[in-house]
Amino acid sequence: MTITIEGLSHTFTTPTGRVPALRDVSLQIRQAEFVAILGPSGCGKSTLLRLLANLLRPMAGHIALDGLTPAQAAATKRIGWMAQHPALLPWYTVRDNIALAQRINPQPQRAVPAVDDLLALVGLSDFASAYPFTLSGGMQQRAGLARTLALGADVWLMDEPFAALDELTRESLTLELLRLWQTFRPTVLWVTHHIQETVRLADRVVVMSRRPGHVHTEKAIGLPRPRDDTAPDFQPLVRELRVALAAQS
Amino acid sequence: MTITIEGLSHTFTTPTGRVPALRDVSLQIRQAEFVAILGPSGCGKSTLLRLLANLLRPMAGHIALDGLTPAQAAATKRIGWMAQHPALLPWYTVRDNIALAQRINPQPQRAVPAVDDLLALVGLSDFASAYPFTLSGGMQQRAGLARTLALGADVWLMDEPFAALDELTRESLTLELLRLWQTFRPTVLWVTHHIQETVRLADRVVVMSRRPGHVHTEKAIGLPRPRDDTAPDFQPLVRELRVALAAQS
Amino acid sequence: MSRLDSTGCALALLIVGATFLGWELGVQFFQAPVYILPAPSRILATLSANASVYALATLITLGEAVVGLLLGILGGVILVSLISLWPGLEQGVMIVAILVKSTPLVAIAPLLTIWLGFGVLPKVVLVAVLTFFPVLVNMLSGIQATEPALLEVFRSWHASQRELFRHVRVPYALPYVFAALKVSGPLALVGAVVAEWTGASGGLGRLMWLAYTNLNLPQLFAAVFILALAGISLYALMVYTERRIVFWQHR
Amino acid sequence: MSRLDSTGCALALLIVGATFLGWELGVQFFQAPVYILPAPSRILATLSANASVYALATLITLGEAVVGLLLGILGGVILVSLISLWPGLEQGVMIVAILVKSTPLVAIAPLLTIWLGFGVLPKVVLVAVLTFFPVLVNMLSGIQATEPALLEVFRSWHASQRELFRHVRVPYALPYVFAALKVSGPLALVGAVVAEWTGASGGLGRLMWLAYTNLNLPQLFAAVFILALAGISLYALMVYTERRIVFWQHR
Amino acid sequence: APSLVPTSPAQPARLSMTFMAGYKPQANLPFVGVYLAQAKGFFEAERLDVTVEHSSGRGEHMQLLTAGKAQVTTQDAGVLLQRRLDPGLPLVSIALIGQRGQQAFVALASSGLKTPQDWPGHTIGYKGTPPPELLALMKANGLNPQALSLVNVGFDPRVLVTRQVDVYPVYKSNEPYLIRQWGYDLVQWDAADYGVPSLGLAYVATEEVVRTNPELLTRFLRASLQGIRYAAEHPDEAVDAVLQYTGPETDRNHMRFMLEAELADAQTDLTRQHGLGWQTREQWQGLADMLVQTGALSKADVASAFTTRLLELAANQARP
Ligand SMILES: Nc1ncnc2c1ncn2[C@@H]1O[C@H](COP(=O)(O)OP(=O)(O)OP(=O)(O)O)[C@@H](O)[C@H]1O
Ligand SMILES: Nc1ncnc2c1ncn2[C@@H]1O[C@H](COP(=O)(O)OP(=O)(O)OP(=O)(O)O)[C@@H](O)[C@H]1O
Ligand SMILES: [Mg+2]
Ligand SMILES: [Mg+2]
Repeated sequence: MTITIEGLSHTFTTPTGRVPALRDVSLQIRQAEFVAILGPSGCGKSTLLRLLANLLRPMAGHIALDGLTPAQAAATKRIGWMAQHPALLPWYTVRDNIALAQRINPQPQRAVPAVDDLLALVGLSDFASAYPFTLSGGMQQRAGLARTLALGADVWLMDEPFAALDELTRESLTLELLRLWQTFRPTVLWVTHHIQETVRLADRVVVMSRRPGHVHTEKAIGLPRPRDDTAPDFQPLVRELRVALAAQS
Repeated sequence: MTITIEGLSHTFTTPTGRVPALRDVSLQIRQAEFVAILGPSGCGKSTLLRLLANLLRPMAGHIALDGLTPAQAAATKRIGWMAQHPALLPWYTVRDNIALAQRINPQPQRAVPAVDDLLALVGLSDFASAYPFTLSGGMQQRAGLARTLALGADVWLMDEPFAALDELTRESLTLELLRLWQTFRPTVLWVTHHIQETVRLADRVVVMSRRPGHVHTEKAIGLPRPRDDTAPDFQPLVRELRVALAAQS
Repeated sequence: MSRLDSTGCALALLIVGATFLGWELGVQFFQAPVYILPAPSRILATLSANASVYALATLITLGEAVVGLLLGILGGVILVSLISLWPGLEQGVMIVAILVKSTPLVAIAPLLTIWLGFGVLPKVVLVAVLTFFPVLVNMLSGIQATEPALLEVFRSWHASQRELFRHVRVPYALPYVFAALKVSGPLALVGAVVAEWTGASGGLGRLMWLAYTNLNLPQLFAAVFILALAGISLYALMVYTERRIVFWQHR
Repeated sequence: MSRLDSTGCALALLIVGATFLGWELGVQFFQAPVYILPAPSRILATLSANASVYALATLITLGEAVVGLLLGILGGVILVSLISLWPGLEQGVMIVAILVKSTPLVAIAPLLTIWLGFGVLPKVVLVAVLTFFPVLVNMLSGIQATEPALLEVFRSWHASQRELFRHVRVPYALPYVFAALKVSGPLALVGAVVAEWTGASGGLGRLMWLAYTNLNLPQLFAAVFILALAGISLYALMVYTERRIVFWQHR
Repeated sequence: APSLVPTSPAQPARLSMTFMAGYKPQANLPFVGVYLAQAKGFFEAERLDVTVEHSSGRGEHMQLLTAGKAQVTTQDAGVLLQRRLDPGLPLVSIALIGQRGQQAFVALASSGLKTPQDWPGHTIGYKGTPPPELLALMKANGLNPQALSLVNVGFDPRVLVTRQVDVYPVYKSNEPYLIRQWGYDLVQWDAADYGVPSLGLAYVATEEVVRTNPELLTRFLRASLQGIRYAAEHPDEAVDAVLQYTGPETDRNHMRFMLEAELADAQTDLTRQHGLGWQTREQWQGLADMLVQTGALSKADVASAFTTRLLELAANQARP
């Protein structure tokens, strides 16, 4: 799916006042493009994903997913959103949580990853029949990741999916995800705080400004895949992004 | 406070079976030492902190905090624990959440950081009277951090306190925290997945093995403070720890 | 969901209208005699013909119901506080509470009259006895359902049971308490009516009792309509208050 | 908290024992005549002397109460399902429910007798009418309290209201439903007794009516004791079932 | 509670008491007597302050009487005998207002039932327990209770007109009015007509008050009997007094019907001879024997169940 965002703004009204979260955000994302989003805490990254996933209604501006509004796109059941906090259903086991995603999002036309394969992918095969509240923080996050991947969606809206994971799990999952991405070719929006990760994964990195968030820098990552942290062009890109981000603080 | 952990083991009994989380963990932590803990997801880091904070009772082994059991130590109100998920009270504002920690943990003998200073420190001055559910993930985590710091405790048990923060917020908070640490001289146990951060902060890094977790490597970080990522000894230490961690995967 | 939106209101009117229309037509169609089931139109006519009598009676009953309800709530909250501060008390308190709850009002009413006289006091106490139980049970359930993550924070602070109760358990249980109040509100009215049923000198219960023993069903149902209206008002008040107090839930 | 631990049990025995002892001594001390307040010892003696009579009556009443309760629960759950699937219905349904709830049983009982005869059916229906309301209100509150984070996941999946109801709202509301059942359990017994009070050919309610009109208070209170015991058993059953079903809450 | 307030020697002390009517406010004759004594100042003339309360009729008036919360109440004579025996309430009838029983049995005229002989094969309703009068009536007519189907229907004459039962026990002064009002004709059987002894409502006090405070009861009886006599002469005014207690929304004609029915049963040769409320050993013994025969009572002991001493005092002493 291609995603077009134009002049998008959003302001929250809270019991204590109005909080502008996004201001005039415009982005063009190609079909099967992997876009990473960096930005200071509280700048509106999660809000942006929520708007795309039809969980919030934009207050100004325009969103089109393959020409559809978020509401229409949501109805096609081809949008996969992963929340920042893994919101697993405590009354279902890990396997059932993942299987439920597929049951509610049946994709008769397409192949979707099998539940057991996903459990293996996120390293939770041994915990398939465990209940979420017996998992560690990182394990819960991986279960949430597996649940989102199980949808076999055309758009992946991932909100800090690796935040609670150690470097090594993170790296191995990165590889697995890239494999899945190359198989299913979804369009990916990947919110993260890990600059290195963006360079490892993304076709393009969007750096957002402080709240109210808007697009500050876009940087295409031209490196060939598979990428290597030790490649000569890698660290300069990381440094460049860090500088761009630092301009926000 | 000095912390002595000897032969500590813990196994959870869940609806679906027994999960050994820690096996035979022994650690000696000096008064005012800053110890970082690294380890793969699900290896028992949070469980270790919970045992120290008297939230779980050890099934084998022995814990002493200045010679006290965790229960006795908890009664002295000198233990500060920060959970992996920020568990803020939704019915209180950010300021009230932080102030409540001080009210329930009055420290008549000692100076504790002022609530407004803490709000400024974590960058939430503008959100002092906001309710937790209107905060972004990272903002919630910072509020939780401020609440723990507000205790003015002698032991800081920090469970991935920066996981939801961007690199720059992380770095500036690192500096602030070190300042606080040098003022109040608490003993710190700092669970993180960020290897660089451990080298930036800790006197010693403990690398734990996979579940059931036990101490795999301990590495003293001899670098003088303030530390600099670009110092010649910095990256070799990071690499060394990464290798130690990789041995667990 | 409870928002007073316009479609909700329209639908509510529709449903209530349909209920009354069905009732009216049913009565006409089956030619139900008035001493078996009076038509709503007849009931409303009776109501308006005796408006001042009903107004006075309603005031008396409402007063008893509200005071009794407040007492009942207080009783329930005190019992839950006790249980929360000394959890060992739970089983004993619940057993005695169910014993009290199981005693039919007619069996205690004379005792209350002997102790408290013929005035409104025994009625108020009966209402309290009737309404404390939902508050007790629901608030206890809420208290016991408290999010473990919040409890952990307080335990790590070595907070007292009192602090835990005040800052965590009570706020967490509030939605449960409001559910109880929504049950107890209409219950309090019924309780006041039943209490007046036995020899009160005023109030809707007395009116209903007189009407029933004379099989004057329009008069009986006129009082029922008032009770229902009062019950709905009490319910709406609870819903409104909940929305303001438990603001963190209705984001 | 509800664990059946030994200190809890001991304390429970202590509290219940103290209640009965206070009662017994109070009766002795004030020389309360038996037709005003009988001593527990006297009540227990009556109970054991007429054990078989009470056993039979209890069976009848318990049967009506349990069947009525099940019907009431079903009714409450169906109404909540309707409201959950078509939220616009909420206000209308609640208004009609409160109208039904506000109608005193004595006013409906004869109608039910006329429609359903003298048997157990009208009693069962009365119990259902009495018990559906707490289930309706509590379950609705639970449904409306559902954790927003879980709702968001389902909305992002574009799940239907039915799926949302089944996989999220109902499990989330279960603790609320159990709170309602703990209220409705004893209520069902009281309802069955009230239904039998006039015009039944058996059951505890009839026994109690006969006892009361004969001012035979030991017999009346003997039935109250049975009711309380049955109520406590129902309550304990609910607590036990809740612990098994809502396992994720009692970690 | 009764209290003695000392006043000047010329005037007797003011007394106060509570009268608890044994049922809701309506035109039962013993109630009417009190209502009128209150309204017409007969109590005031006796220097008696009377608080009027009403019972739901479930029996709490007897409990409250024995607890001293009321000094006089009203009770059906048969029930009084039963309660004296079990659970042993110390009740004494101080004046028997209803000289005939209140109960009768009715069927719809359209049912074709003419005499109790026609009952077999039909359903007989009763309120709670089959009344002794019913059993006595059946016995008097040679009917076997086993051959009839008896159902407990509670208070609800509607079951008769909806034909759920064929015969239904009523209070003569009450339900027949309602049923006729709905447009049905009735056949009525009064147990007394078949030689079944029965008595109606009495003013009742406890043995203790009878013993310790005859002055109070005498004044009460004098005033309320005067109220009854006044009601007989001014029925319209009596109904007005009743409506003061029931509220104006009550059916006036219904109360009038009740009043007249009860007045009819209050006046007999006996009362014309000895005065209203008079009672004899024979009356009570006859009732007790009937109750024993029907199993409603285990033994008959009527000697202390009633007293005429207060009636005599009331008749003999001049009004102060
Ligand atoms: N439900 C809400 N109600 C009110 N304000 C909100 C809500 N959600 C977010 N906000 C506000 O909007 C702003 C952006 O929040 P958002 O969650 O999008 O940030 P973010 O970029 O995801 O931050 P983080 O990296 O910390 O997760 C914040 O200031 C936050 O306080
Ligand atoms: N309450 C619990 N009940 C049952 N099992 C538990 C519970 N808490 C933790 N565990 C298990 O104990 C093990 C260690 O969990 P812990 O939370 O300590 O891991 P962790 O090192 O903090 O991981 P992460 O980095 O993912 O947070 C895990 O396998 C987890 O499934
Ligand atoms: Mg976010
Ligand atoms: Mg952890």
